Amino acid sequence: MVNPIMLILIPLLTVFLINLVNIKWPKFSAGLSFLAIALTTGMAFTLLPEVMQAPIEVVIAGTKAPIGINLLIGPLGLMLSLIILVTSLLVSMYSFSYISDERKGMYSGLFLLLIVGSLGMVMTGDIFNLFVFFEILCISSYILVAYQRNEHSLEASIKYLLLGSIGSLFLLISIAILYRGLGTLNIADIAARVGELPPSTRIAAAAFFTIGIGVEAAIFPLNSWLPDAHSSAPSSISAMLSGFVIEVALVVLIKIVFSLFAFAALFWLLAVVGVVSLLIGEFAAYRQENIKRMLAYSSIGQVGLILFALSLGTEAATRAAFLQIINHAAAKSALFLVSGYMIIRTGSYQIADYRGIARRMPVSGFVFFLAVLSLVGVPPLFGFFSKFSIVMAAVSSGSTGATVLTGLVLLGTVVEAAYFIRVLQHFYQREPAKAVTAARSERGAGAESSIEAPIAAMLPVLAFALFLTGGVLLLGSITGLADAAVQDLFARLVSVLA
Amino acid sequence: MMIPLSIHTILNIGSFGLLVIGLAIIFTKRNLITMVIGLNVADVGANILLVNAGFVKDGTAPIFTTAVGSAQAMSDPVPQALVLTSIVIGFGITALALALIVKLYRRRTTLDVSKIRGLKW
Amino acid sequence: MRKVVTGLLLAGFLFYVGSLLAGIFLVDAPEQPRIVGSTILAGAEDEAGAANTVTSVVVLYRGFDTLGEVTVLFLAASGIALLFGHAGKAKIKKGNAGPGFILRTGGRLLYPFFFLFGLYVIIHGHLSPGGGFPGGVIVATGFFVALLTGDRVNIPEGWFALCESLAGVGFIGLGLVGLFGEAGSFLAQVFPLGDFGSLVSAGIIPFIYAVIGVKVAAELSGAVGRFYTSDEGETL
Amino acid sequence: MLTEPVALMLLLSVAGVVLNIILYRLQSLQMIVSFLVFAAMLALNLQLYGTIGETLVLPVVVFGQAMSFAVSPLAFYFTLMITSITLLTVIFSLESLRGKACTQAYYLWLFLKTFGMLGVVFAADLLTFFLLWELMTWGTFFLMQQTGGESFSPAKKYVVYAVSSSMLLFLGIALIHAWTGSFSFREVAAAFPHMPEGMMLLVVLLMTVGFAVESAMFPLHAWLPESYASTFTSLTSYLSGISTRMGIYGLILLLFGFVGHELADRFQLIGVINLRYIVSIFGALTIIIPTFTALFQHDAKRLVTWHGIGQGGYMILGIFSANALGIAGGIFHIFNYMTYVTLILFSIAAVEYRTGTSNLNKLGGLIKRQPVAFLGLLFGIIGLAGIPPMNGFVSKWFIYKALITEGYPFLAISAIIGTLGTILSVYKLIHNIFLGQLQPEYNEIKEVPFLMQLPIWVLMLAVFATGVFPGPILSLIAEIQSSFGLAPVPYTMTGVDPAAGTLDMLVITTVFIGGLLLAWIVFLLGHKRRHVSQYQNYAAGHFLDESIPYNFNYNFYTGFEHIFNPMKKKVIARTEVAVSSLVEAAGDYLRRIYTGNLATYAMYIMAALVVTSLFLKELI
Repeated sequence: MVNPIMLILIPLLTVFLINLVNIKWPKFSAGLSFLAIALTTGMAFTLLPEVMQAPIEVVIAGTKAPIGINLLIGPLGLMLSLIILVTSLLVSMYSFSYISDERKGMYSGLFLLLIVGSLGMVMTGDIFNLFVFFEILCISSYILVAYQRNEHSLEASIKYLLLGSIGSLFLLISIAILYRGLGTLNIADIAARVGELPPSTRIAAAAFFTIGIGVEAAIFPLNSWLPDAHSSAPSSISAMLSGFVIEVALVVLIKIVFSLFAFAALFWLLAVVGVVSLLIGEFAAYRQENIKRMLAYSSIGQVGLILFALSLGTEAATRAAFLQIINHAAAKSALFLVSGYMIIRTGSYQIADYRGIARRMPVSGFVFFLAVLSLVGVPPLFGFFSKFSIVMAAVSSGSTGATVLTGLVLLGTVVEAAYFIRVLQHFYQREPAKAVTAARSERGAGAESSIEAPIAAMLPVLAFALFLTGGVLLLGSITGLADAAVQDLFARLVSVLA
Repeated sequence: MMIPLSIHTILNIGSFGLLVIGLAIIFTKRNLITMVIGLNVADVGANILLVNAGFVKDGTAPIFTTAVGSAQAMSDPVPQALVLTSIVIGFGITALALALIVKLYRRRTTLDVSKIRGLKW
Repeated sequence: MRKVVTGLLLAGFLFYVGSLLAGIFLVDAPEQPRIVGSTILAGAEDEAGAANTVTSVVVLYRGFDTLGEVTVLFLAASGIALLFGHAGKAKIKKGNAGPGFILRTGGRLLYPFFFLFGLYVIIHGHLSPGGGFPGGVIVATGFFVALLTGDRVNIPEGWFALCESLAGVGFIGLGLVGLFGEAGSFLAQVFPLGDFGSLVSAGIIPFIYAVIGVKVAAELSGAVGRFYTSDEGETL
Repeated sequence: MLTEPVALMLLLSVAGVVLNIILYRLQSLQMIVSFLVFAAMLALNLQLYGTIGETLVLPVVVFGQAMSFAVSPLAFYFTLMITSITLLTVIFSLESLRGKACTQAYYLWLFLKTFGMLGVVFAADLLTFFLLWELMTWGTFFLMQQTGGESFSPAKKYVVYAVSSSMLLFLGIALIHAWTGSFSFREVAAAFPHMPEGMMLLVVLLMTVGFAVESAMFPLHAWLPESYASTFTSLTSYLSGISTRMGIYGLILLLFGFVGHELADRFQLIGVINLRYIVSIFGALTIIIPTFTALFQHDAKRLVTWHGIGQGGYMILGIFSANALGIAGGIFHIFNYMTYVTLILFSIAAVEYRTGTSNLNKLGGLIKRQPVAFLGLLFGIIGLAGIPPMNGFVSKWFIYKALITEGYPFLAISAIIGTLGTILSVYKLIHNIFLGQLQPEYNEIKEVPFLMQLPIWVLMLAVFATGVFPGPILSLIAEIQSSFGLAPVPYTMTGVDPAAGTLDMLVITTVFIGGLLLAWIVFLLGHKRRHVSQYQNYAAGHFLDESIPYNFNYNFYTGFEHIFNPMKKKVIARTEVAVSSLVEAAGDYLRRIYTGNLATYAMYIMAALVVTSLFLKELI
């Protein structure tokens, strides 16, 4: 049997090894990190059958919770871990050719730390440990956002850093409140005894916690860093940040809200805020000329949708939200990765400069097309099923408020379709833009030749596209896992105060 | 409500005050470095709040020496360990923030946040 | 405008959040630590074996947090390295006025003491206040003083990286030993506890703390050094 | 199970999509394969008649609903139209699109769209229906932008309309499912009457508006003309002939399948003003306004697409008339419209194939150059204008009759006004293309190749035959009506039962042809005729020389246009602009939240904290 703690330790150990390797042979670091992620992914898959039977508890330092720290890997944690690992495996493959400057050794290490942070966050059973991994996640994303070291990325990074730090400050305060009140840090233990807290204290802890993690989870209005950070980071990192980092924070937030702060009012607040973020994200994306900024705003919208579904608090809606997380991870990662090479080839971020690009980058264009349709929710792509189940679940929860919010969600979808179709049509225009005609690939071929990204970068993108089209066939097993995750989450639901 | 005026409550009120002061600095100051200082002040407030959560009436430091018998109440060691972690994390963030600010200053030659608005909308 | 909004927000913060928190923070402190704290204190002698219970919490009970914590430090250090150019190309920036004679001599005189004191703090972490973090910082201060006095301590960049990597690997390695021990868990106490309160005691704790000390020292020295290097050769 | 015609048809259309992807670069192979597959589908479709009433449940379970298909009479009626029209389109395209640019994906999207439509028609549960509905609308979108360039912008407009309509349907379906707990048509229909009234009204409204967009009902029609007219002409006929009518299919399904007349009439405002009547008023507006807009089009394709909208109004009037004759007329009109509009557009495509333009100001006098196209257009416009003996007359007669017997004189009058406008505008069509002077540059053109003539001949036959003998189609329609529990139309082979009204197309046709013969005899007996060249003109007392081209096709009906111009308010176009700029403005204002100022962002966090704690504190 594999000890689940290895999922965290192997990448972490590899980080230190990469730091060692970097001294002499930085070019091996990318391969090393890829191997580590592949190994970890394999291990996570082998854990699957066991976790579906019963959650695994991993004791650390030989002391049982609540005295020491423990990891608790249930279906929910493992599902998120798999999303994290598979996405980052593909993205790290893409990075082989995409990140080619002399600092790529450091990039691989930071990339792994981003994964370590996310994995730790979803697996830990201790609230302070959660904070520590949250910080690892945040700090590695601050650095990776600044990776390109140009004016924009530095500005985005410092803004992200300061806002994120305010968030972690609030998180710390929430932990202090909980520890003062209950004298324990284990989440399950807190959940069992949370009733001992005076209501006002519990409210304060809930507010601080929600806002604290909410900054990283990009809940409106705490998401102001997101468009800057996601559009200024290297595209591979944008794919990770959009693909799973926000979602991980979101699910952890919901998990804690479910187990510690299950106030009906908080659920309603989050549902409304989710729809508001969705509308703001989609409407703002409608007006973007910069492709990565548009994708970033679209992420705000998608996260709003996921938040809305999660905070409906019904089993069907939560399952739908998990499906949407998977869809968004695949589709948005593919979009960011594809746009990465478009930016490299044309040297521009402006959508107007991509006119006719699909004729010179046919595979990229096609993947972009598929991913867009999946995000909008066109059958028979994966996105249709996730969006469909969200709406079904929201409406069948039976309240008028939820139905009205669903109507607004659908309005957002219309806007989303409008701006994505505009971009797609741009890609397929017959007369190419100047930047497209001038673009050359590494081999430097002529104006008519393909400027497609290298194969190593296209394979992962194609894998995402394949998932979006063929994922429907896996829908049964994915839904099975999502169902188990929902059960896992709902088992934590303590009480809903009126 | 009668507030018992012990060291514990004074520290709590003080930490809350530091928090407010730190946040006020972040909101009102426009200089990036000052904002980072504000963040540090608030961080100190949060740390005191955290370490104070392990306060025990008349407790000593949780270190077993020959001078202290086991009968003596000791304060909770866990928050002290937590606060160590929190301080180190705060240090890491501050160092990184300052490095970013240095780099940014070399490009923009300003530290005024209202002027660093290359990314908006 | 901004002042008004700030004032309102902070007033709201003080009023609402303060009133929410009053019920728990304005009451008197308890007589005894709560369940977790008391259990740890009670088991100090038999389980962890360190006289300084804070250390046993830091290294053992919450050793996983500490692993994350040194990772955060490592992250900050490598972030700074990433921002300030590439390893190997860095040069020390010469100030306009070099440090004076007194400063330089004083600095040279102090180095051994910095290192000695740092070492002391690190290896007594399980007995007295101190340990890997403060000790590492003290050692790093030695390097910092060297930078201030303009005395280049001729340690190549690679050495810092080597130290921090080996220390990181060592930390995880020591933790993994626990997997094969009796408890069968990461970071478990596997070594003999020794004589409670003496220098050779507390099993695995001093080893881990020593590794942490090395790591903190290497990372802080590296990070601080980066601020003093120029980055003229940087691209992008 | 997979040997059933339904399954085979669906499989074949999917196979067509796959084959076309495989053969993406080999256009001639694509053509042959597509032709064979569609021919096989038509053959299967004819077999389908024997399996009416059977259902097919695929072993694919989505959200607890196995995808199920059923062959109802209505489905058979629609699939017959779909497969035959697609086959004709493919035959026509074999020649007309040979070697043209931008046709690689033509057959691919054609198959996708056909798959979607067949699925929608066969679907026996709302989930399957919606899934394939979405597929169908996206297929339409891809077909619309086949020619690239200029067709992109109208296609984008269509997407916005179509996605909005899908979302309305989606919400409606979700509400139905939330209430009835089932997607299956049968169970939904059983549970529908027990819904709370407000919810039922909401569902009916949502779905009616959703289907109205797809069927281009006034005032939601604005996406149609440009987008249909800017693609290949053979696709214009396909889209105009059948694609738009899927909205009508939806309306039929909603009205008869779920709601039923009794329920529909429950939502009454004052007296007769009920839901049906309101929809009918929009149907009447759909007839009048687009028809008179068509009058002033100077592009043949655009003119016909505007009529496509207008003719939809007749179908709506018929279907919502709650009269056996009217409903039959409405449903029959779908078929008739499909035959003659395809015929008209194929004829226009034939002209365009040779002349390279469909601009009415530039054509003229082609009657001797392209006689087959002329005949096709003549048959088509007679049908479109609803003049005997073509099939358009029969269905329109049914509708007039029903409106009058049911006591809706205003609706009947508006239908007749619409017919008037139609006659005016189709005259423009045939005159400007085929009559008058031949433009010198078209002197050398020939009739189109046989493969393009074939569909025109077939459709001419269909338009005439179903006009004289509407019986076979009416028998199908009667079956449809019975399957919905409505009174079937009393039909005979050549018209309706004398009890229900007097219509015997055989008699009418005989009289009509007799009249023609008589006229011909008179013509033969008359004065000896002098043969005049097309260029020999007479204008205001002057004999114009043959060398002076006198093009009075140019800006036909200009005088008429002056009368109507002040009435054009362009309300819809302006509303569209307003909505799109509203969205833009909303986007612009909303994104200003992200000011770029760090201190403001920090304040948002603080404000969020204060609001959250305040909110939680006050609510708990």
